[in-house]
Amino acid sequence: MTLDAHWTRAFIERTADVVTESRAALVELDREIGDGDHGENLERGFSAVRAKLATQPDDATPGALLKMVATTLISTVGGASGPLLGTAFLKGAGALGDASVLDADAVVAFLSAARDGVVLRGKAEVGDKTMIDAWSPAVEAASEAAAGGATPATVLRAASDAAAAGAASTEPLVARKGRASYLGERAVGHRDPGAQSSSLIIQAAADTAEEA
Amino acid sequence: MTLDAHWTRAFIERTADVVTESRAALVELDREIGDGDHGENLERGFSAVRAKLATQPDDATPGALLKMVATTLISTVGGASGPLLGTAFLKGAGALGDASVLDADAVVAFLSAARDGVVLRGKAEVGDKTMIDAWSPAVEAASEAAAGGATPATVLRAASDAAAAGAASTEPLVARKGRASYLGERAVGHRDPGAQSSSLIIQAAADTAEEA
Amino acid sequence: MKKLINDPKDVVTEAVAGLGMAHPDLLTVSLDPVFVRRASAKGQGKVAIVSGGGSGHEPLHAGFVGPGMLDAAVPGPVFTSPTPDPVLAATQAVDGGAGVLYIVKNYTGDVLNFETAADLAEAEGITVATVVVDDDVAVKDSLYTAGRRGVAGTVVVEKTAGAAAERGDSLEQVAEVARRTNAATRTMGVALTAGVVPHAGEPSFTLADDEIEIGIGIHGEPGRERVPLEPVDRIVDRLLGAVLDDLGATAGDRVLLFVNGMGGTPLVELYIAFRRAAEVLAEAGIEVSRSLVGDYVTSLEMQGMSITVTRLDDELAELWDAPVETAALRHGR
Amino acid sequence: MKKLINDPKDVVTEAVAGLGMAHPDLLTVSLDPVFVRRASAKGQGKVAIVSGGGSGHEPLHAGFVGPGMLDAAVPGPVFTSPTPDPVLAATQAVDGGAGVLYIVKNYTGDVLNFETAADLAEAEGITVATVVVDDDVAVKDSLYTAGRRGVAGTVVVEKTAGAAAERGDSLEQVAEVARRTNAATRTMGVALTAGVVPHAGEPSFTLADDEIEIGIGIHGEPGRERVPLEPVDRIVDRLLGAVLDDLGATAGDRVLLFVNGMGGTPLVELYIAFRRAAEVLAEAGIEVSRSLVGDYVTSLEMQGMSITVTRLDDELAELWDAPVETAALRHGR
Ligand SMILES: Nc1ncnc2c1ncn2[C@@H]1O[C@H](COP(=O)(O)OP(=O)(O)O)[C@@H](O)[C@H]1O
Ligand SMILES: Nc1ncnc2c1ncn2[C@@H]1O[C@H](COP(=O)(O)OP(=O)(O)O)[C@@H](O)[C@H]1O
Ligand SMILES: [Mg+2]
Ligand SMILES: [Mg+2]
Ligand SMILES: [Mg+2]
Ligand SMILES: [Mg+2]
Repeated sequence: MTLDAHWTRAFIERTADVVTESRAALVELDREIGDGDHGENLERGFSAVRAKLATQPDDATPGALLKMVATTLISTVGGASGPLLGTAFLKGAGALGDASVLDADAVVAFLSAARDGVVLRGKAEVGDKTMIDAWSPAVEAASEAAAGGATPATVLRAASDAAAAGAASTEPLVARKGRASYLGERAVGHRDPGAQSSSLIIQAAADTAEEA
Repeated sequence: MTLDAHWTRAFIERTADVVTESRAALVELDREIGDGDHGENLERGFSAVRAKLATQPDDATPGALLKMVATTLISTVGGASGPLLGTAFLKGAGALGDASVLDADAVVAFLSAARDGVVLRGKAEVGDKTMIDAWSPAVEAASEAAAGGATPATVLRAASDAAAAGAASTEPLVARKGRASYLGERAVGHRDPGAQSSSLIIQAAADTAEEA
Repeated sequence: MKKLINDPKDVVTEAVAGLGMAHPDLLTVSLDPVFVRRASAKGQGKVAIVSGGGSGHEPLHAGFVGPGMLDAAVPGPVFTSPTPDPVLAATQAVDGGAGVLYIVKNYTGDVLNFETAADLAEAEGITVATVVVDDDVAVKDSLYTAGRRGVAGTVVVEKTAGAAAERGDSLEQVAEVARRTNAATRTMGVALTAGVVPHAGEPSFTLADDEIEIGIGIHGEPGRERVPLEPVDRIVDRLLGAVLDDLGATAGDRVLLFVNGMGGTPLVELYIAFRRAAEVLAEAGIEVSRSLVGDYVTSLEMQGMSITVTRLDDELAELWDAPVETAALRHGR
Repeated sequence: MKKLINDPKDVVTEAVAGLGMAHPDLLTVSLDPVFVRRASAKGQGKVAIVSGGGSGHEPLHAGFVGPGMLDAAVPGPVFTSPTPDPVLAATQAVDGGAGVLYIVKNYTGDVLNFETAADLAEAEGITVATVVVDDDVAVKDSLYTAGRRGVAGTVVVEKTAGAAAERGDSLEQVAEVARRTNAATRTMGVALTAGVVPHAGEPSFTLADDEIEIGIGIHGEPGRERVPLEPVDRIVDRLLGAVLDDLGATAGDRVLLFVNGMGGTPLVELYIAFRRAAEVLAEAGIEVSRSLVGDYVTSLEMQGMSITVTRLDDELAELWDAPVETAALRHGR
């Protein structure tokens, strides 16, 4: 599929579906090392996003649609993940400008700006056991794939695989940011819920891009 | 044993021992149809009685010793059973006057005055599922035995057996006085804790009288 | 049993000692015998009000000692009425020559022990009047029970009687205010879980995971029925329905609506219940002109609540509004 | 899960609606977006104070809205920071032209959302200052955590800052009082059981029957260690020891001692704990000159408590004593 506004809408809808399906699993991850609301928070946010999507003008660009996601998440999610994911989408959308179709470089620019936005707000580094552990490897894998001349869909798949591995890599870690940082050694053995949800979002982007 | 001051002291001590041994069982009975404190209440009272017994003058009469039990129970037990049992001992002691030895009629007078004291304060009738269901049959059995010429010890044994049967007879009843009255049908199948403890007290009197 | 206590035997004395340390400006405590009185000098010529009963219902009664409410409170052992001795000692400590009113919740033990204390006080030349509170509509008031129990409505009675005493009413007048408040007050409660009496170490009763007890008493005495857990709006409808029925409340009445927590239920739930109760009253044309929400008459860590409605006339409303300054209830300026 | 609620999704709005119905004289509530403000007209020229955070900690924060304390509170979903929108709406509703102080507990979500709200408010021409409360000594303040959490000490900060605003301090001065109070305040908590988040339906964590969590956070975040249940005197010694160490309190200091219930612990236990804490302070030559005991910063129905100590100077003591009239805290005449 061409990564145009049509793809953007499909990506947003699939993300909303995935978040709904994963609500309980994300709550459970957050219950183990946080406060048990992450799935609930994201579902609240993406339900609002789904509702707003229907009211977007037909000629909305990918950047405009993703900016709507950003502002909606910021106004509806709350918690730590609301401003962080919201900023990710806001900065990512900004990197797309008015483009009506995303090429491989645009995909990299989106992911990279999104990651930088999270770092700007949350000050976390790779290895702090946060959503950065999904976003950062995704950016690197995407850059590498794009540099190798991959299609936009392949770039997203590379990013998605790396994000999934990154989410898994949080399991053995001690957290140094967010609520899980209070657990010390006790966070070891549990996956970070924000890294997991970020990986699911990037995976939704890749899955949608591969559709006919 | 002659029912003199020596017997009275032994009876009081044995009662205190029995109450301590039965504390948990009485708490459990009261937990089922009351508020779970009856064993605790009586133990607090009879510990105080035990302590005071040691300080009674050597020449204290049975009546004086039992009056000490009465006032100590009134000042230390609390709850419903404190004033009720306290009044039982107070009126029972009053019926003994200055007697230094209790004959069969005195035993009947003690039990009868005690029972009347409980009725005076608590207004319960036989069948209301209260301690009256132990005291009343005890008084009747004692009167009958005394009328038949039994020894004081035999009179007490008759009273004790009747009190035990009376306590058991509360099991199928619905309560009409005290906390258990709030249970309605749900009190059925449970023994009244106050009837049980009154039966234990009368039994302690009989057991002591039968000792060498 | 998980509790923040030391030896179960010391629960009451240690808590009363802590109460005295926390509120030295308001309260003076006696530990032997156990009672709590106002820190201020006793009001010569003012009627004194003494209440008390088993512990485990905090802040009742000691949390209501202070200007505008009680003069003394006598906490017994957990769930056990105090004996007459500390009641008498408290009575002597606060009598200012104008007589003493006992406010007693209707339980056999409380009634009998306060009765004896009153006899002893009268023997010492102190005039005592007693008002028995019996606001719990869960219990049918009949020959076949010990009568209705005194529960959360006790706070309302202690408040209006306290205000009447403070404004200089005579013993007979203060008792009359207390009786009138009691007559205008009805309560019904619900339990989701049981409290654990420290010396018993086990829950006072057992409810299945999806079961609640409608009409619970504040010592865990059972109520009218056990029903499956349902939305709080339905529970409020049951409790308030019984309360309004029994009170005979009708459109145009002005009431105090009091949602009381049993100790283990979070405040957020009490406000959800209050919302529904206020809606039901509004629909019935009954005006909620005063309100109270919080844990005032508890049953250890029991989860649950009760709903109390007091029908107000101008005088009762004024007495409710009068200034009060106690550890657990403060208002008015 | 046994709770007095309807749909878990409606917990916050229904509770806020109930709060508004129970205290119409004190509070006005907005349900969309959700925030609570004083019923009285906004003070022109008075610094306004806004606080907020996830729900489930009642009476914090909405219970502290009223004369002498907060101008508005913004309750988020249970245990989840509110988004910037309701914070902005509350800010606009209470700004009286002298600027607005945000009092924010130190959690990533709260800090970020209030930060965004402040940006939006500044863009509308409203001057905002923010003070972050981080009194929880259970968390080592280091590069390797999100920093110390804001817990029960928040009440103290809201009270003194509220009094400073009421006496007419400038925004910078009110913020300075808040910062100074926070710097003088330390807290540590303990949990015996976990609360249950309504939409999660299961306890936030699990403790064995004989286990307690020392250093618990108010969302059930774990603390320093799990130890076997012990007498409350030992628990108080642990909590207070850590608090005094970190505060560097020494003989001759005057303090506010605040024993806070987590929601499911009966008041009687809090007073037992207060007693021990007061004794320990007395032995150390530290004067308990003010005190507070009760459920003020809770964690749903969690059983447990926290101990807070604030070192008082004359000004902080005076600000603590200043009149306050809110749903959950009232004093002064
Ligand atoms: N400083 C941070 N930087 C990046 N991500 C963070 C930071 N703090 C928290 N997070 C992410 O937020 C997730 C938690 O989100 P959520 O549960 O919705 O919010 P809250 O922690 O406020 O309850 C964590 O799993 C983590 O991935
Ligand atoms: N009106 C009454 N007359 C006689 N006995 C009564 C009456 N009310 C209660 N009792 C007795 O008191 C017992 C309960 O005593 P206890 O548990 O110590 O006091 P409380 O009910 O105050 O907790 C009951 O089992 C019953 O035998
Ligand atoms: Mg979370
Ligand atoms: Mg009992
Ligand atoms: Mg009792
Ligand atoms: Mg959260």
